[in-house]
Amino acid sequence: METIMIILLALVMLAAALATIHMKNMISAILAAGVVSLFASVLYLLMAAPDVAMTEAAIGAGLSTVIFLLAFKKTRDEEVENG
Amino acid sequence: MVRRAFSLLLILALAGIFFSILKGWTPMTELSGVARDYVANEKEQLGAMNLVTAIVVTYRGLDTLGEVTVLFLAASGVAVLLRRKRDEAAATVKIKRAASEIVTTGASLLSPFIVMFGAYIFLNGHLSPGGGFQGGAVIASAVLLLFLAHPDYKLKHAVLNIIESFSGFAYVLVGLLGLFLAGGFLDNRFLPLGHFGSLLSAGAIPVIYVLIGLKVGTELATILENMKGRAL
Amino acid sequence: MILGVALVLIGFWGLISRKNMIKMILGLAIAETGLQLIMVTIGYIDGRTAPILDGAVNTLLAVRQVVDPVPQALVLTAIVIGVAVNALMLTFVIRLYQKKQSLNISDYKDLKW
Amino acid sequence: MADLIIHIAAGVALLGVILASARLVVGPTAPDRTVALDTLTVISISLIVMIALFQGRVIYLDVALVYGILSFLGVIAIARYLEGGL
Amino acid sequence: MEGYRVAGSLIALTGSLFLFLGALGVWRMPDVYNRMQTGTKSTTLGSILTLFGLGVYQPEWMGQMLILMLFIAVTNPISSHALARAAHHTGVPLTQKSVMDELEEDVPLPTERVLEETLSEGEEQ
Repeated sequence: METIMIILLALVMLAAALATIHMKNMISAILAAGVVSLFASVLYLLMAAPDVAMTEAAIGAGLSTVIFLLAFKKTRDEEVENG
Repeated sequence: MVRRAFSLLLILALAGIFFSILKGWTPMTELSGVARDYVANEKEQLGAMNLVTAIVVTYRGLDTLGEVTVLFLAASGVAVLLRRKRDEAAATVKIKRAASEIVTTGASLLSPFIVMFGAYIFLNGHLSPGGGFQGGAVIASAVLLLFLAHPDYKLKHAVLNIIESFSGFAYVLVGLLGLFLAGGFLDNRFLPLGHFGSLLSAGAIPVIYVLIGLKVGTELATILENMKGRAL
Repeated sequence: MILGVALVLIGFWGLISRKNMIKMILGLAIAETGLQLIMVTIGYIDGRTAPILDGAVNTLLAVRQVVDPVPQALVLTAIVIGVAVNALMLTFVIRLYQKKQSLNISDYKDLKW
Repeated sequence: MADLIIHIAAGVALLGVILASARLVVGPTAPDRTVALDTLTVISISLIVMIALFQGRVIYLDVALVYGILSFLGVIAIARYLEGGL
Repeated sequence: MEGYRVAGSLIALTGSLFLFLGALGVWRMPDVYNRMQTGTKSTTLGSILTLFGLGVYQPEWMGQMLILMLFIAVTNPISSHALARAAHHTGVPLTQKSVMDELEEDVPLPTERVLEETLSEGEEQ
């Protein structure tokens, strides 16, 4: 069961990573990066590393996504301001 | 076109290097020497249940000190680079759409719980998975939730600065205490080890981790606030 | 292990082949995740459990029951640093954008400005 | 018997992961993908609890707790960005 | 003892079936709002059932499971509500089959920029 889980999660992670690189829409790309980090966390747990999994969950799930979004939003705002 | 081919070539070369490394790799079946020593003697030496915590805080304490320094430098770099003059900031006030009532209510309901949970995580760092970094990130997430619900929310900078400076200073102070009263820098044995597995055990490890947690939490919150920009 | 390598490769490919700077940083973040995964995999030993000595692990037999805790401790700090460094890079991107109103890396060819 | 049923349950949840991530990759608009992300986080909380059960460690549940508390932050952030309030 | 275990695992199986159905709905439904419907309600029920079943299976874990269930029950509606509001605000179209749109006059006209950015895949480069 766990082997199947590892292989499947790995495939989903690879798909999400490729999607991150290929997507034209920036929000979707940021979202897909969030999914990569989410499954990385589950994989860490399967690799018997709960501390690392917890760090990845706390940082990858919320903070990192939001930091990227904020940076993207800032560049967008400037663009609107300056025509 | 040339650029694309070149980058593809570079990636292929990198893949080749990785493949040659991977070919000779066999999964470990035994712990390496250092790790075996840590695992076997940790209970008598430090008395923390979580081995990762023991390594992060004590055996590899200097790495953690450097890590906190890097974090501090990054936070101050963000603050310096995104600083704006006051008139410029006043000129760029934008109307932001207010969050709906459900989100604001939920945020004010949940954020105390999230802060409490973060405190639980770094207080139990030596017993269960978790510790200063995770707890700090969780606390920063509570701040983030408040930002999301109230776009104009302002942090109290004076309090944040005091907490950050105090925890950084106290962290180094605890390390020096370890140097003078026990075996070396960041040694946790100047406090009694206590009963293995209880909350007040493992010497100074909980103290150090609480300080790290406060510092990481305030720094991540500062980064978030600077990236958000001042709304008014 | 293979997954980690693949992630690193995808991340670097994104870093090199994209022109949008935020996309490049996303690629770097993915490469980071891949490297951390490789490090955790190096410490993993098949059939063993997490290095926390509670009721499920006999303290005396711990040497033969737990995985290697050292790489995990290193990865722990690496993740936190990674986020801080990403934030710093994004800040640079924002500043550059304020100068030139462009996210395209090819527009930044000056040696000095 | 009981163990077998729980393994089957984990397999069913994994099938759900496949479907939701397909929507994540295909989904025509950003809100679609966000819905898929939301579904994926909830499913992965269940997966984490099942992993904790398979490996017999109580401490893994703490990770699930962190997920349960924080997983909705990313979704709310994207939603607030989309409605122009971030 | 064995009876409890079988009962708990059966409850967990039901829950994961609901999870699977939720994901199936996310894949099959015609527009964002319907997807949100299955993606939130069904998975909330499914995960609560799964956690409850595993709590019955392993009675000493019940406390943590209850806390987890509470958090899922509180946070999931908030996020889906925020998401639905955002989707409607940015003007994601409803499917052709929908009968009514009660929020219709409620929506301020979305700015061109946000709409184009959300709906289009062609941007940058």
